[in-house]
Amino acid sequence: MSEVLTVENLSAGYGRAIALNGVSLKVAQGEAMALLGRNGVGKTTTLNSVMGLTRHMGGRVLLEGRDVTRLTPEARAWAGIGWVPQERGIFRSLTVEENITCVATPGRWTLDAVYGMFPRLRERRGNFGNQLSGGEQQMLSIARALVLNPKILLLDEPTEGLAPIIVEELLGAIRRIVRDEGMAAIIVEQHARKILKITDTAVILDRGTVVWSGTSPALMADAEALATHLGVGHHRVAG
Amino acid sequence: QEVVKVGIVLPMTGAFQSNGRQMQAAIRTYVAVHGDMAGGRKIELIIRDDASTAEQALRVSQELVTKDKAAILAGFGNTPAALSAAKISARGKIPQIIMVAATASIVDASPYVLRTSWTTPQMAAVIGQWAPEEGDAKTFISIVSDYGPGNDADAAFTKSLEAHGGQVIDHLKVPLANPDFAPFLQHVVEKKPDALFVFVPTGAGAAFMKQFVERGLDKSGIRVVAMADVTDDDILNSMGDPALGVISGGPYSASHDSPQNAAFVAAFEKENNGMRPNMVAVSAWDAIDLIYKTLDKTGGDASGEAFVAAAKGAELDSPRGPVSIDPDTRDIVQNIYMREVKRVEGELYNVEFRTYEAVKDPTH
Amino acid sequence: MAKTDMTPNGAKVVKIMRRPVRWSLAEIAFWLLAVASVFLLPGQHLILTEIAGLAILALSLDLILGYAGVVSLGQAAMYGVGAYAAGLYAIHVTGEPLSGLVVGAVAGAVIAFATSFLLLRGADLTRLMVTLGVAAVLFEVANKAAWLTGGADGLQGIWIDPILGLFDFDLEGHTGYVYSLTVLFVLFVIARLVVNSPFGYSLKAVRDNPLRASAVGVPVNARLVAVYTLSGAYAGIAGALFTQTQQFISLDVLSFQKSADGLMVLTIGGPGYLYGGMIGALAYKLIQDALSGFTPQYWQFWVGLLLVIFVLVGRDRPRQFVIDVMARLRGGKGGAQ
Amino acid sequence: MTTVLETRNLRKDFGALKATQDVSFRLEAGARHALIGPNGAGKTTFINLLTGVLKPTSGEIFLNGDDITSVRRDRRVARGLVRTFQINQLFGKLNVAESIGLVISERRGHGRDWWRFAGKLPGIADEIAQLATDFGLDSVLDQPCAGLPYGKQRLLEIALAIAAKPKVLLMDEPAAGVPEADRHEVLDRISALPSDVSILLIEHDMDLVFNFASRISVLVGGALFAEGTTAEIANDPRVREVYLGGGDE
Amino acid sequence: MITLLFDGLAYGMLLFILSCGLAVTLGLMNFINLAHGAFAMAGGYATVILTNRLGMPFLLTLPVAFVITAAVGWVLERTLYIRMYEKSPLDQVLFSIGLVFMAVSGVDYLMGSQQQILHLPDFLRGRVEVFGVGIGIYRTFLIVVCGVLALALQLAVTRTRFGSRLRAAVDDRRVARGVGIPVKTVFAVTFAVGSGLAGLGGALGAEILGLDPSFPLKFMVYFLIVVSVGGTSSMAGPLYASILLGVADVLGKYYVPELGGFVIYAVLVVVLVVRPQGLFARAS
Ligand SMILES: Nc1ncnc2c1ncn2[C@@H]1O[C@H](COP(=O)(O)OP(=O)(O)OP(=O)(O)O)[C@@H](O)[C@H]1O
Ligand SMILES: Nc1ncnc2c1ncn2[C@@H]1O[C@H](COP(=O)(O)OP(=O)(O)OP(=O)(O)O)[C@@H](O)[C@H]1O
Ligand SMILES: [Mg+2]
Ligand SMILES: [Mg+2]
Repeated sequence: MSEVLTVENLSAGYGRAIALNGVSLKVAQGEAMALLGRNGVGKTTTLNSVMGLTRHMGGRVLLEGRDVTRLTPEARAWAGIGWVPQERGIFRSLTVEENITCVATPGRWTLDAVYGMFPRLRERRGNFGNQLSGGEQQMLSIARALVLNPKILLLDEPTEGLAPIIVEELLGAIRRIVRDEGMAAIIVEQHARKILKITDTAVILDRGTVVWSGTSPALMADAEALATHLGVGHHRVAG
Repeated sequence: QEVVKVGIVLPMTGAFQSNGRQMQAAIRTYVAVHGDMAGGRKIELIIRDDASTAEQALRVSQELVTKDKAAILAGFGNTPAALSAAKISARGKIPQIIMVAATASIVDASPYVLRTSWTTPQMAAVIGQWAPEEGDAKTFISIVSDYGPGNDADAAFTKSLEAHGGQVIDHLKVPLANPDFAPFLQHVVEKKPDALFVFVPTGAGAAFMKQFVERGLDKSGIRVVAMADVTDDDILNSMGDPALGVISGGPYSASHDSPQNAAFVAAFEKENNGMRPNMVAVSAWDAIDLIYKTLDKTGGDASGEAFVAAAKGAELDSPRGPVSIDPDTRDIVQNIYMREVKRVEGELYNVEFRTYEAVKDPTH
Repeated sequence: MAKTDMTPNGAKVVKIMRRPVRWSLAEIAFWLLAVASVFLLPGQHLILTEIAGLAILALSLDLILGYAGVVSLGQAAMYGVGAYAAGLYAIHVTGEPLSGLVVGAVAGAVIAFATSFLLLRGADLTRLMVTLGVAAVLFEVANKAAWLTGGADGLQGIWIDPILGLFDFDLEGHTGYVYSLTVLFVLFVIARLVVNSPFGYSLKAVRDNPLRASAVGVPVNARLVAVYTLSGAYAGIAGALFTQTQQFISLDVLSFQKSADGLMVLTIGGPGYLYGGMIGALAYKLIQDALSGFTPQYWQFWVGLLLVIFVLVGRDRPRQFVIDVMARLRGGKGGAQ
Repeated sequence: MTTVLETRNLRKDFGALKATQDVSFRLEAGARHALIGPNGAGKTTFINLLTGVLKPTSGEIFLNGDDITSVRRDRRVARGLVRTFQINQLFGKLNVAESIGLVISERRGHGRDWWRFAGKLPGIADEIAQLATDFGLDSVLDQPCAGLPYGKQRLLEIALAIAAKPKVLLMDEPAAGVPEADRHEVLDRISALPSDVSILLIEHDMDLVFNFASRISVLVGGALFAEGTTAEIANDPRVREVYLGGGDE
Repeated sequence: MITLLFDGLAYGMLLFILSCGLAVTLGLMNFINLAHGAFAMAGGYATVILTNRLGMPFLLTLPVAFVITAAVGWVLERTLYIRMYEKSPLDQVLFSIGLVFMAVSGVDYLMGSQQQILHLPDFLRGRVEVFGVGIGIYRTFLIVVCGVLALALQLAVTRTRFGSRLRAAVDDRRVARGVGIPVKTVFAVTFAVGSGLAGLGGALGAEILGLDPSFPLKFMVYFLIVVSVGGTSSMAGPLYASILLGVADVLGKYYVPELGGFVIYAVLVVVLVVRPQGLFARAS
């Protein structure tokens, strides 16, 4: 399988502070990767750095073998990286529809296609960005990334704040997009178990470095890793 | 023997900066012509900017007196500046020579104030006299800027006009910052007076005339009679045709026909690459002239009492014609000319056609 | 004086909350220098007086801008009204200066309170323009009411008695400077207390996030009205001080220029730590004076150039510097809000 | 059981959209009540109405029996009605200690004191420290909120509400963005509140909801769709269909 | 009466012409560009020099003025303004005021401080009688130009993708770049257009307002009033606002001259108190 995105010991941060310390990743076409880790370990920073939105401190980012480390964020987006920021970043003074059309590029994912995926957005097409519910914003953000018709999707906690039923559909959809259309994806998630079901590989970050990487099933099986790095498993039930 | 320092406070920046430039130019010219010696002593002129605000005028004057040890203060582009500095003149017994500020009462603010410019009533009263007597304009609408000087002009004009058988049928006060005269001119269109009496700041004058003409009022037989500021020599030429035919009353026109003026204009243009002097320039010129002449008289003594005593009754043959300092009021006595804007050798000038001699400020 | 029975974290909290409260060496040094200027720079007292006045105006702005996030281009309204109130008081009642300051303060506060309700809604631009509009209207009023204010010719005949019957306002402006400096210091100390009081913190909360502030029980509007009124009083005092040191008032005190100057020097010095106004006023005035002495016509150009450069290199530099110094001398790294 | 919070046919229209439709809802004293529903169902809007961020189009709101429909926001807080936000609302430039401190001083009615330093309010330091420790914020006490990692911000978001000593606490997706492992701690902290505090929880994370709540209301399209005990709702096929979906364990 | 309304309309258009550039930079880009007046002045001087000194036909100088100032705007944007977007509004104010100062004394140095007066071609002067109502030709000309401009801008902003990209970039630069909007270019173009419009405004306004170095400061307040009253979310807003202000001002000065100076400010305050977002902003 051909690598879509390759990150070679990338170091990055904000101002003087270093948040990423030599992170390396590989995502192949038709492959979904789960990016896991506790709060503040650098998951978002990793995605932002791939987009070129952090301070670059070393390492390379390759898109289909082409070095994009020196490209501007917008150039990277055109090159085929679709980004769903953690804070969603909906444009408040644009309507739902404008939010989508203002970045849309011709391809499989059109306005109608994403409306098909999130009917709620069609209902709210006229609302301005700041008149959307949390979940609607999340949907819109994903839709906006899709209409770029990217080669790889960077999803930062995409299921956050979505109703369970929507989450199921969404994860299902992502899986389809990846499997059937060969689009690659990196998904940052808080719910390790939920996400590992649909990803092929998984990476765990801790304090800006990769502490675990392998296939998703392997991680599912590795209760040890889940416990030490994510604290998942032995949680006390509220009394 | 040590130098006499003259602190000159001018509006070099801010609302009145064009006046500041004219005065500075005139002063430069004067020194170039007459050198820097008077009363056997070296004269040092220190020019400071008051940014067209009274606050800074006061501070600068104070510093000139206390730090630079200036013996004489001069300049002052507007009334507040002059009045605020008058305190220092009064307390420090410092001669203060006003080059522009035109409110009549300024000379009362300190016994050491002298004025070489003019007062608003001085002009307005003459205009008010001329209009009915010779200008056969009886009914007027007065349009003045809505602030102190404007109101003074309106009052003095009205008083004098009515004294001479004319009448003001409407008083319109134009806000200071006012890009558009349409609503005021509309009144004119409706009331159809014989003429308008106009007093607006120099710059606004041009805009006013344009809109006056644009409304076709120039053809309606309504004439414009203005204070000299409106057709100031500084911008008259660029005002173009709309200004033609405007009658104004004032102390000086660059086209004043006298050898002194010819010499003055020539020197002024030479010193300031072709710039045309206006009445502000002349009064600055005369202010310095007064200082030099007086110091000659006092043998270089610039102390308040001696200087002012010597300056009282002083007579200068100014480019604008004979002027003198009224011994009682320390204010200027001068000719006020009625002029009409005409084209002379391709350039617009206020051409004088009637002279009222030795006019005093009517309010004193 | 951390209580003995206090938890270690409690002690830590106390330390944090005390930070802005304790006088750092830098602050003390600043004021010592100010006092020194009285003796060392007699020749500069006139301009220093002007600077002190401007600093108070900026301080009044800092209270609303730096601590409550309310931008204003109309501070001249309170400043001017304070100035005229003090002037008329001196003419018609008594030339006693201290009571004159009080009159100015009250006048400023009243205007501020009356207009504060116009500011409760709307974004920055809106507030800028509303305040600007209010000041402009007052300017027109003062211009119209020439019988009272002297209109465009200015208000004359103001004579101020010696301070405490002892110190007369002299031509060199020594008295005026000491007087202004004292007033500035007193007002500063009060402001310093206010912004670190519970009231002050509630203001900062409103500044940072009005929605949340109201959601934790802060009566946002009431606080805004309160601080705007306070800042009005400050501005009024600045105006009164102006009247008393100049003993003459022109319409300039109500002009847009005044408001703009205040905002400009505060911005130069940086809002939100109380020293901004003073530092800004000092820097701006001295530079302007130097330049305009050296080129009376074109000083504006150089001032403009300096401003542009200053912003480009980063307005925070000087402020951060001061804060850092304070912090270092305080032996801890701290932020000032 | 007595009702602390009640709405009578509460309605909110955004133009054509009926975001809240005649919702009549009761919150019992000491309740652990969850409000769930599809995205855009109107949950946040409902909270905004209760707390006065939005004005209802019609209907009334009662707190402990008195009509508070037109009571000012901060007054509602003073009466013990406090909420947290779905998207963090913090005081960016203030540090953690100051943020918590100002809420406390406001609660104690010192908000108007301008004549004394905030740090000198008796006992405030300890209360701040206590709360910070409870929410694992003691390590970042002196850091400005804006700079905090998202997780910490989320905890502070809740701590601020708790600092106001609520009688009725409305929480809009408190666990959003908190990693799986820490979520239960957050919820434990909340469950640990005195039992007379009534809590309304909005959450999309079902195992949290089922762990926490004893009663659940379901909001769909702005209207109350179902209400009942946890078990009832969990097994209600209609709710599964519109909201829960199939596989979520 | 009709004449008055017409004058008010024309005056309003004048205000709009002067402010629409700012409506773009401040209204759409959220950049507090107090130097707007400086660009207007540049346009004004360009026209005056071209017509009065080089005798270029007035109508031709208008597009030239636009292009010149747009070019200047572009250069300044690339070199200086680009560093300012990220900074706080206060920084922007200080920065642009600095530019104004430089412009004011710079022009003063180059052109002198006296009024520059523009000479219109005859066919734009004077007035015509329509149904007994005197109509100034130049004012009519202004009205037409403004109408067209306003319409064009409004369409460009709301109907085109460029418009939505611009608003997106203003809402959140970072994310906008991340989703593939060429923020820098979008801003540069917009700023250039804004400056160009300012220049055009100055060129058209010079006739009625006159022109001297203090122009940027003298009229700054008017620009701001128009934009804030109009609301910053559309281009139509400032247009209506200008008309409202113009008519109110003219009528006010005509019927209650003694209150002439207050009118425009009174309108400003009232409007903003009633509609803080400006008259024609979309409620949100
Ligand atoms: N804008 C910023 N400026 C300074 N430091 C930052 C910024 N954003 C993040 N950091 C720091 O970088 C580190 C990594 O943050 P990041 O957001 O990447 O973590 P994360 O894994 O995404 O956490 P979360 O699960 O809460 O989203 C954290 O320590 C955080 O404090
Ligand atoms: N200011 C507004 N103007 C118009 N519509 C609005 C506004 N605010 C919210 N809405 C609409 O009202 C509906 C309810 O929004 P709300 O935020 O209450 O949903 P929610 O139940 O909180 O959803 P989520 O679980 O995704 O947060 C949404 O469809 C939203 O689009
Ligand atoms: Mg993250
Ligand atoms: Mg919600």
